[in-house]
Amino acid sequence: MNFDYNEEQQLLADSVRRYLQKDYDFEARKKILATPQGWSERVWANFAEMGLTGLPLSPDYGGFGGGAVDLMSVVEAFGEALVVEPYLPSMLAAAAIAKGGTQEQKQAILPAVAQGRMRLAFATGERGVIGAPLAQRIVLARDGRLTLHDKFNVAAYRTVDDLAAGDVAFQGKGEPLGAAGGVLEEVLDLGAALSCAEAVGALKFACDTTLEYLKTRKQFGVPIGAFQALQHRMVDMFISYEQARSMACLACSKVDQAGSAQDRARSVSAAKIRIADAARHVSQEAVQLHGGMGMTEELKVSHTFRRLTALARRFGDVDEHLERFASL
Amino acid sequence: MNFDYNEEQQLLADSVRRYLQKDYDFEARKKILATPQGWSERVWANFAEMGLTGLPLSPDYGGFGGGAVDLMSVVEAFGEALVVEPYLPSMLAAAAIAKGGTQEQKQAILPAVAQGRMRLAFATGERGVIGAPLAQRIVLARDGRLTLHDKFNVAAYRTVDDLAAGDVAFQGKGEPLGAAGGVLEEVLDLGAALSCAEAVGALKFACDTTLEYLKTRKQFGVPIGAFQALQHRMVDMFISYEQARSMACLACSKVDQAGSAQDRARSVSAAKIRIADAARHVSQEAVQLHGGMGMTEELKVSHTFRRLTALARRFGDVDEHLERFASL
Amino acid sequence: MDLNYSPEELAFRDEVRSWLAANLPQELKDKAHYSKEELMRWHRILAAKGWVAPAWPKDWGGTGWSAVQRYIYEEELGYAGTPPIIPFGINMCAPVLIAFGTDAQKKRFLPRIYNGEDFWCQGYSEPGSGSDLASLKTKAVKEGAHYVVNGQKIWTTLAHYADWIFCLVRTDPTVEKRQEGISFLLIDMKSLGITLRPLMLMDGAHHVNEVFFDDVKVPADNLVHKENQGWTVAKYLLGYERMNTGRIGESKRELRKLKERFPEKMKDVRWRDRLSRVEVELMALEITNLRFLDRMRRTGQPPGADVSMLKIKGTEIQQALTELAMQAADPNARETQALERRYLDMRKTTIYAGSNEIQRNIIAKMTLGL
Amino acid sequence: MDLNYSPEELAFRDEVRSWLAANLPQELKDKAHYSKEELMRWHRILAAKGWVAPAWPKDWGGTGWSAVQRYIYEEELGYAGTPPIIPFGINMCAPVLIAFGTDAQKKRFLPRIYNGEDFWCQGYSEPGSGSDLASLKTKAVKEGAHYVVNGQKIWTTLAHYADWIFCLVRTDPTVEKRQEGISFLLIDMKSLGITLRPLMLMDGAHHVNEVFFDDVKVPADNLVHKENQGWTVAKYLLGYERMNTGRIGESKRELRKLKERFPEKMKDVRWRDRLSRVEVELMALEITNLRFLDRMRRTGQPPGADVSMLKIKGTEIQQALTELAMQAADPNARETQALERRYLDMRKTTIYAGSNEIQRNIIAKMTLGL
Repeated sequence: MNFDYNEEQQLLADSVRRYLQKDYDFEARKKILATPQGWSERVWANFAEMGLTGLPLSPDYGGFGGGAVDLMSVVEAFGEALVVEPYLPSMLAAAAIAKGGTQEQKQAILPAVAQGRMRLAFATGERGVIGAPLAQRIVLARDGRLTLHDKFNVAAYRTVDDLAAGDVAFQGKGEPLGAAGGVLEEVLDLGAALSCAEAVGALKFACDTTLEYLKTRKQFGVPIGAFQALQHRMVDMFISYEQARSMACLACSKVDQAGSAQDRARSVSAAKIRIADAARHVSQEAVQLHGGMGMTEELKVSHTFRRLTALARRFGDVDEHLERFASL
Repeated sequence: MNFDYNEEQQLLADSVRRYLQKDYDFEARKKILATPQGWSERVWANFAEMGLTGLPLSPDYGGFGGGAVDLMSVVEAFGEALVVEPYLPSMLAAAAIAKGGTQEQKQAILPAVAQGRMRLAFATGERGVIGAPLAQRIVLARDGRLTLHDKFNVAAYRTVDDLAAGDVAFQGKGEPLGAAGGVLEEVLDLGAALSCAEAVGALKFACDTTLEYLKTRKQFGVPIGAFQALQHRMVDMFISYEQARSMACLACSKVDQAGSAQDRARSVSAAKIRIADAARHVSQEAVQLHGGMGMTEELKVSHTFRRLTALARRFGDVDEHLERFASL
Repeated sequence: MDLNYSPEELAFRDEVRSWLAANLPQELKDKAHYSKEELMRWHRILAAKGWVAPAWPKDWGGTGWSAVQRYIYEEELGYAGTPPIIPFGINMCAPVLIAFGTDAQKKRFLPRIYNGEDFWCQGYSEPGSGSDLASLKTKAVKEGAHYVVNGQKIWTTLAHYADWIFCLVRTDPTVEKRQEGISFLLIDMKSLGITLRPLMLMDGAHHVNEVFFDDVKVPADNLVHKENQGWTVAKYLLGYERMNTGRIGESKRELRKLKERFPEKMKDVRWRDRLSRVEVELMALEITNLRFLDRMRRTGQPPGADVSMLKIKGTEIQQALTELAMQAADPNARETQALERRYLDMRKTTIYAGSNEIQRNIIAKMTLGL
Repeated sequence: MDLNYSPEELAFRDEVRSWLAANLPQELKDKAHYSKEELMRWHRILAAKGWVAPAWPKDWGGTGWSAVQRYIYEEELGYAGTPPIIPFGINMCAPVLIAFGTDAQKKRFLPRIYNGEDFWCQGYSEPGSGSDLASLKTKAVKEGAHYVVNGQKIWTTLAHYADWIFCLVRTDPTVEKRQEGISFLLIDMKSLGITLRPLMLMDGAHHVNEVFFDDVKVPADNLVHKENQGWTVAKYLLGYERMNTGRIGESKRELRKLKERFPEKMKDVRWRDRLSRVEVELMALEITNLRFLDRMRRTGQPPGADVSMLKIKGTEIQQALTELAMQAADPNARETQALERRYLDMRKTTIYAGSNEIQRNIIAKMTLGL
């Protein structure tokens, strides 16, 4: 039993973090959002250079054969930095193709994805598909089946947390993926587990920045962190975050090596429940403890609030996962 | 619109409160509980002398024709003093007979109840009937019907909040009460509304005594009420109590003068929901803020904790009332 | 005890209700955001009816209603989905002028406020002084017949609509007790040296601003009350209209709209239970509010500090309702964004107008004696 | 990252589990209250196996297990429903003697603690000093070869079973820093001048006592560490065994029993959701606990102050489970009383052993730097 990333994971996480600190700080992110498309081709190219776009793919397609824990180290950092490039949907769609595609489909798509030349999106319906405006292919998970689409029209907009999304009109039925049962659930659980990891990064930032604010903001001649009521609330945020982190570790590691699909699903739903509750609790408290400043677009914490609000409901909201958890 | 008790109600409430302060303080109550039967004949006789046992009955039977608001002023004080004599069940049963009984039944029972010579209990089943060990008659509300019983055996015990209760073996079918529909619901709503009023008295004591403790208990050289985290929690208890009080007023006044049975039921369920939540919140916080002392039998607050715990579940727990509230 | 309105009160409610039904333009109903023109249009409709400032003395246009009538009126406005009455003029500046202003100030400003000719905003908070208002630093130095004002205000709601701003400024920086060097000034927003910077909130909307004062000349006539006694004015204003902060009418309307909009969610026990609990809390808050009004009637005393709970509970309910609306809607639907942004925007309610933490401090100290 | 136990750890767990299956007497299983005889019977079974004091140095009977093994062992005990190991001797007095005791003290007391010959209790809290332990007033005055002790302790768990009590006493009332005048004394409960008064808790049971000291003579040999340096001992003890305070095994067992006992409630979405959330919190707590153990292994450092969250969350979970049990049962059924009383009794867990408020203060100060 250990909770370390292995050496490769740690190197990867460190390099991602260094990159984000250098090239993706709050100001850089603001500039990306100010562009018409609202995401950066250059950043995507950098992801490819760092090997991120091939991370979950087999070396046969130019990837690194990474699992959920490998991806966790990346998307956790993305959550902290509030990356707006829709990396996760592209990786999920790629994982679906890798698990359920034909040899031709894989050859046609996965190397291009790994190299960053092609982007994918992952849809569970026609509405609000994250990443659709920049995707060349979309994997659609609907009615218990996965299909691959290359013909579609997208009416683009941005989600509340500033991701490029769109309503998609699919043309034709697409190519079926994954004759073998269980692929759909596997991919959805992977997505849910990674959304937990992303939330953990955002929770970490929300806690860190609120703690910093409590230490520096002065009122009545003392830092507001001297007020015990706020101290105790900060402690509860911190505990919420630690509990959420534990569940994200569980979910990702079960996706990689669960004894059974049921074991995996149960852990993932448990994680989604805990993390949705933490996202709500920590984001609301972070803004409240920041006072008016927390409400402004000028502070990153308000953007983290938006991301956490959205993440709490992606891949199933807390009620859906409570239902599934109890049924398993 | 007004929230005052009228003059008669105020006089009654004052005299009940004076009596309890004088003859029913925590020590006196302890002595009553130390007796084998666990309640006091003398106290019951005093209730009769003050007119309480006839309060909801018509003057035809020696009563005062009081409604739920009149009873509220009494049972609220009982809740504050943690009276253990099962007054409310006896009054409920009397109300059931008054509303649904034949002339003979009323004549045979109600004057005796008003004079304090007869005690009743009110049962919704055979188990845990409060007041059964001291009742000469029991009104049973079951399967949508009310029946009056004078033959039964009682296996007595005490509830968690020290009321005389018992498992009852009814002999025979009893006499039917209340051919007219709606009597059963009316009586149950009266009981639920009055249990809210009793809880409000107990909540008031829990808040008052905790506030007092915060002001007097010293740690680290200051009263613990100087600690802001505890201040804010005390404020939340106080707000909970005020909101609960508002709902008890609503429930009792709707029982007296609702536009419709549905309006009454909806208000009563709303009150039960709010008051069950307040009972849980305030009782738990009161003990926690008292620290170890709150856990001992020696402080009244621990008994108030038990009463509130029990009241939260009498006449339907919060989940049942959420269900009913939404259905109306 | 009688929780029903009297026949007179019911008649009054019906009067308000039917007047609103007849006079609230459909296109002004129930919008998330109102333009200045829309706000002023509604203001003038109410002014023409004589209902725009019920709490003012009758001489200046007040209605002479009882506290319960005012409560009913405000609840009906909220429940009807009218545009808000922006409080800075009607409910804040005007009461101050009525209590502390000179005759000239009253005559100059009150009618224009009443008729919606001047739009006011409030210059209290500064970057360094949020909850700790008395630490404010914006300076006003008397030079001849003028004050020269330098400094910065923040969170100035609708300053970009405003013709005038009332400000707390520091006129004596030397006093030991910080409260004693503060004055209350009325400043024309068209004055030279005033610049605005919009502060975009996280719902992406422009509600609030930073206001910068750079050698702004303000006629000394615009001082309200005495120099260095602005804190007295501020305290008066804080105490004034602490009642009816629960926004009960608005929340009732939100609740009704939620049930209408998401009938299928009413079959989802989880969501429905959360909604029921908010509805119960709102029922309780309404009665608590009425109990406080009843206490004022009985005792003849102004509201106590415990009415701060109306603000605490009222804002918690507002937030809960917008959160429930968001939870009820499809997270993937574009239209849900409006609900999400409303949820974001409502987070401010527990922060502004004295954060709920400050309200708890007030109850702890003033009501509970802690 | 690998959240599974290693094959060796799994084998160890199986060994513990099957030994417990074979050696835990059915009649000792899963009782709400245990008599002294029952407690000691189980203590001696573990002692005979060599497992009663895993954390002690091997020389004195420790097992040499890793932190993870100890966690597994404790979880298995909890999950099996064994009687508790009363901590005052094994986990409190003994570690103190091992760290601070003289050779004579170790030889005299440790084997008797190990074998369950002496039952210990803890004399820390006093009526005036709850969270503020350093304000304690019980006095010990040196007279020749004895200390003469006067004063009062409170909340003394199982003092009515105890042969010995370890006490913090004030040996120097003159020092400015209150912590510097405190000593750590071992006192024979059969000494003249000791009287007990039971403190009945609200579940109606006798767990705790007041202990009065009236000119109690204590041999000076029973001083542990130096005079006036008892605070050092107390701090060591507070830091010792802060891990594994989550009672995760016990709570897992409670949870399983709840599901088994109330299968029909598992169809009630309201109750089941509450239960699910507690189960999730417990899953998270277990992993958090293991993460802390892993950190200790990686860094070689003792646990940080953040492990206080194990106590906070663990006790909240214990309370929630007993509350759910009560809610699941018929409020009118006599048998429900056992569940109600257990709910009452569990309220103490967030108060004792450093209230959860104190734990939050610790995290705020030590971990967060507030």
